[in-house]
Amino acid sequence: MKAAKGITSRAHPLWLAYILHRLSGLALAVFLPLHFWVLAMAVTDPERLDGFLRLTESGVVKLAEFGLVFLLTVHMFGGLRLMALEWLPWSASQKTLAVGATTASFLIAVLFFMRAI
Amino acid sequence: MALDVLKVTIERGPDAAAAQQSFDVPAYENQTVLDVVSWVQQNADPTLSYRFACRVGMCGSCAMMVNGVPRWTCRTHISKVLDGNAVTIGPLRNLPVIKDLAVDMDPFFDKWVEAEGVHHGALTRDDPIAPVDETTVERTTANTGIECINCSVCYAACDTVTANKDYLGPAALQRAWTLLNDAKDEGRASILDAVSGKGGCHTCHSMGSCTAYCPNDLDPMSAIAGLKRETARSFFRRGRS
Amino acid sequence: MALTDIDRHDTDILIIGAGGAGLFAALHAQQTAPEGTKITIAVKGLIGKCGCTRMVQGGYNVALGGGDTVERHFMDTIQGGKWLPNQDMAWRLCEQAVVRIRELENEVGCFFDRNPDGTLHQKAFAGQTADRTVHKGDLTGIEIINRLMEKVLASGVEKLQEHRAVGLIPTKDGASLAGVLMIDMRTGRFRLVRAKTVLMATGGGPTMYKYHTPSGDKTMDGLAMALRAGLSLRDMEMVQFHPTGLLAGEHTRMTGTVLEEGLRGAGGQLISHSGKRFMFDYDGKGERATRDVVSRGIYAEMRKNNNPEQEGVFISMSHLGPENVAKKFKGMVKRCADSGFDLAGGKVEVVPTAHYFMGGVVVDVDTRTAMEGLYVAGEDAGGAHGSNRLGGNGVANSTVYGGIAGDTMGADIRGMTLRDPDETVLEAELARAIYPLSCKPDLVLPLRKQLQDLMWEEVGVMRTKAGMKRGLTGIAEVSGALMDVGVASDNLAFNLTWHDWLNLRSLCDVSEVIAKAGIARENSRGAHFREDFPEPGAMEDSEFTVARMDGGEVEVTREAVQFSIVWPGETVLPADAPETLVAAE
Amino acid sequence: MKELRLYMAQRITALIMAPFVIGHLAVMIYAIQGGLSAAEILGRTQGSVLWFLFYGTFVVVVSIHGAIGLRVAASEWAGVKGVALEVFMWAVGLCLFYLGAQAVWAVTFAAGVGP
Ligand SMILES: Cc1cc2nc3c(=O)[nH]c(=O)nc-3n(C[C@H](O)[C@H](O)[C@H](O)COP(=O)(O)OP(=O)(O)OC[C@H]3O[C@@H](n4cnc5c(N)ncnc54)[C@H](O)[C@@H]3O)c2cc1C
Ligand code: HEM
Ligand code: SF4
Ligand code: F3S
Ligand code: FES
Repeated sequence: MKAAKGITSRAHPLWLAYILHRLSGLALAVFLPLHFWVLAMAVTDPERLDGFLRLTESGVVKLAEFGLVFLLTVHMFGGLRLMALEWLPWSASQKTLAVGATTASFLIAVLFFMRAI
Repeated sequence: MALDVLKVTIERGPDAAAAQQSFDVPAYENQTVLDVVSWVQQNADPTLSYRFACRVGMCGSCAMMVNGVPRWTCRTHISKVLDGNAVTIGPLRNLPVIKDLAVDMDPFFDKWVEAEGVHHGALTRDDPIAPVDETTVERTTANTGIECINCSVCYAACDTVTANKDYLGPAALQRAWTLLNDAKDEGRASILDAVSGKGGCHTCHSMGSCTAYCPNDLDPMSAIAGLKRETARSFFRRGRS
Repeated sequence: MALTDIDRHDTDILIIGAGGAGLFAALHAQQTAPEGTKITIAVKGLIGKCGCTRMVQGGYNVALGGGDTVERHFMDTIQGGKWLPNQDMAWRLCEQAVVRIRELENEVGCFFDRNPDGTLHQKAFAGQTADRTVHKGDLTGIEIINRLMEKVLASGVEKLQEHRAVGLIPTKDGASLAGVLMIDMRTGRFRLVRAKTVLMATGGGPTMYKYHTPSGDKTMDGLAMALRAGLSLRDMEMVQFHPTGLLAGEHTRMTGTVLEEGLRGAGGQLISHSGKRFMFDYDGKGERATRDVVSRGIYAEMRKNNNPEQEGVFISMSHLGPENVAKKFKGMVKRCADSGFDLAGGKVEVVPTAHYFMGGVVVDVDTRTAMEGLYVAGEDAGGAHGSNRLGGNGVANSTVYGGIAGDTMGADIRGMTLRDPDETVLEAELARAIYPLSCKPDLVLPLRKQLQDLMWEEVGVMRTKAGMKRGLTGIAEVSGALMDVGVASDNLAFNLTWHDWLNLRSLCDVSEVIAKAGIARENSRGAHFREDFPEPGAMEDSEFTVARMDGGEVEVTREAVQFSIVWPGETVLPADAPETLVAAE
Repeated sequence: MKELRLYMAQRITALIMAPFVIGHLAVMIYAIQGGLSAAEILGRTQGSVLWFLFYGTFVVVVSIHGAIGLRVAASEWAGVKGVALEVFMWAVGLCLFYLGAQAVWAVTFAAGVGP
């Protein structure tokens, strides 16, 4: 039997937006140092960088890249949404905004993915 | 009602969230969650502890977790929450449990006071009552938060409260926002200070569970956003001067 | 459990109850008592979250000019109370309400609804001759108590929450109060709190009726304690019924809760089972007549009907336009919808419901009682309303006299010291409270129901001597049966069943007084209606009842009302004052 | 007041980053066509003060932003408190900045493959 204590009904748009924002932020924080490290190879070891960049051709890495861009856009739009919600005099349409932001970010990500292929 | 017996699971004890007990409760017409809990105490297990007072949604003392959702139990019809014929009832989240379904609400009220949720007036009983134009934006804004019954449902719904012991929580911050918009209140500086400190409005992540579950359809999330806006504004102003 | 198990605790000023009276007393005591005075609030529930002040809907009566005067408010109060009120108390109520409302707005921070020009909006309840009632929508009590609660919580008084007072403990000579015995409900332990002064503000609460409006924590504990302590109680037959309580069945706590007065004021119609609008059969004002009249009208209709499926009558609003109703009475419509009724478009079954208790402890205008160190204010105190309380005078009374009590205690305390309790009384009160723990456990609820049915039938909206006698016999039966019902003693922490038992004990004790006082009043005034004595009697010869416990027996005597300010038939208003300032609708 | 300053810092850095992220993404979408190579990247950025400033600012800002962000998450989800939390935030910030600075330096001014 489910414990009554844990909130089981978090599934409303704003909470989902929050969790998406946090997880994407955390993921970005993990990815960014990696990204920097790879780029820094440009000085130390251009061959390896090229080798790494070649990997992007493969599907798996492509998918990972897609994921990262998705994270970045999701996080960014989520963040902008938050700031709009907090700083712009508030309107009741924030939920639509939240959904809109996620959709927009998704579209951009898809656009990126399509063109990359 | 089509059902005649409800399967009611209740979390017991101060320490054992795991200690669940099930009861068969006869179903009646017009039964609220509070009625179900009362039936158990009055007929099946006289040791069951819970709290209520007004029984009509005015005092905010009867909130519990019902199937994982914080609710005012005296105004929640049982049919609204039944899962088949079953329901699980536990003590309100984010507050220390005294026993069974009764929680200690002191932290909630301590924070209310900490958020400067108290009138800072300059006038006295010897002054006439100040005229107030109810149509101003400030007054309309203040009025939107005024019917809070301090039931702590929002406080229980908020994950940030769970995660951060210092967080003042939605209701207390909403009260601060109401006062900030109240033309009669003279405590602007101390309110802004109180909500900018540890556990203040900036702790909130706008996850909106407070607004989603407030039984009175209040909107603490927007009130907190208002505080963020106001504190940001005064941040820039202070920076400039 | 023995005397040695009792925690002992000292304070300077003890306040029992945290409604309008208790909270105001705390604020005022802080303002007037000498520096360093320790103030403690002990309350059966949580501070600010129990009692009836929080449930006030309609509002707060206060004469604030615009033609209205304290004199007019006073005359309405006296006439509403059918010349039974203690006039000095009623006068002080009306006069101080003016100060208190400014205090509420300016110092406590309440916000009441405004007129377009920014001044306070005031309306008229039935029985008033001026637009006098200040309000915050239809949730006035929430605004008042929340603001008071904040002030009190921020002020640093000592809190004894979920502490139930069970006995007043006097000194050995019985002349003064030494302290109050309480149960710390959270742990089940006993605590004797000694104080130089004690305010009792437990708010009465006629919850011994099948249908009742007050908060669940109110069970006449205060009056039962006062009775045992030998204090005089006046007007104990005066139980106000609100005409429109929700009838939602036996198995919900919602039953009995109030559907607001404004519904009738706005044109709501009362319909009998046969579909007939009946109130005009009883009074020319129809549904807009005063509470007592409408309650009796409904009661009479209910009697005519013998369909057991349908006990009450119906209130119907739909002819005013469902959208309109839903907008104007948003809170009420939502509340009904939550329990499955459509107030805006359909009709809702209603029944008169016990609402307010006019009777109470005999006090002076400064809230002092006959016992040194004990003060009583709010619904626990008798006298200000006489036989009927005007809508809007209840919360005015509790806040005005709560404040006065705080001031008086703050001043009196200067000459007082802590007193030693009479340990034998203490022992007796302890024994009384733990009595059920030694009996065989059984259900308390059926007895409570039995008492409630009995009081509703025999000592309710309409009374006869024979009925009340039957009532007394029945009360004695319930009372006796209760002494055979035990409560398991293995876990006393937050043991609601033990408190149910104690609640019923208080209710039985006070029910007996109500019935006896009802028998003693052989006329019909205000809320008290005798079918065998329907006439009000001569106003000049008005008497009020006084009940006292004498050697274990409740004795009721009658005392003549002192017309200290105005005589029946006279008025304190100027000769050319109009009858009413309320525009006819 | 520290809470307010952290909050403002995070919002301001976020606002600064938004155009950078969009810009960066746009360049990437453009550049990725036909595949990426070290030479191609470097060809664009090597020796350019503009790109240095672009990515340099981004790194500073993201270090602040990320550090504050992880601070919140660490305190709320991992219960890190007090001095440990401050140490954690600074460590994250400095670490991000160090790695980022290295990368920016690498793609703009450091000696590497020629044009
Ligand atoms: C639904 C409703 C609507 C009303 N509307 C209006 C209105 O519109 N206008 C108006 O003027 N009046 C109204 N009244 C009446 C008004 O609420 C009361 O007259 C008034 O509030 C009483 O105040 P009080 O402080 O005496 O008691 P309360 O506010 O009832 O407080 C009593 C306190 O005593 C505590 N207590 C009880 N027993 C014990 C014990 N044994 N030990 C410790 N503490 C104890 C309770 O928990 C509570 O805190 C209404 C009443 C009800 C029920
Ligand atoms: C345009 C870009 C960005 C914008 C607009 C933005 C916006 C925001 C905002 C407003 C917050 C605060 C959330 C809150 O308080 O609830 C936040 C949190 C956070 N950001 Fe960003 N951000 C951006 C880029 C980044 C990047 C590149 C990283 C990677 C390091 C990052 C990591 C984080 C983290 C870890 C958090 C904490 C998450 C949380 O508190 O829930 N952000 N971001
Ligand atoms: S804001 Fe709503 S949920 Fe929160 S305490 Fe007030 S009434 Fe309850
Ligand atoms: S749920 Fe919590 S995080 Fe903020 S918006 Fe409400 S307080
Ligand atoms: S009992 Fe008062 S709100 Fe539920």
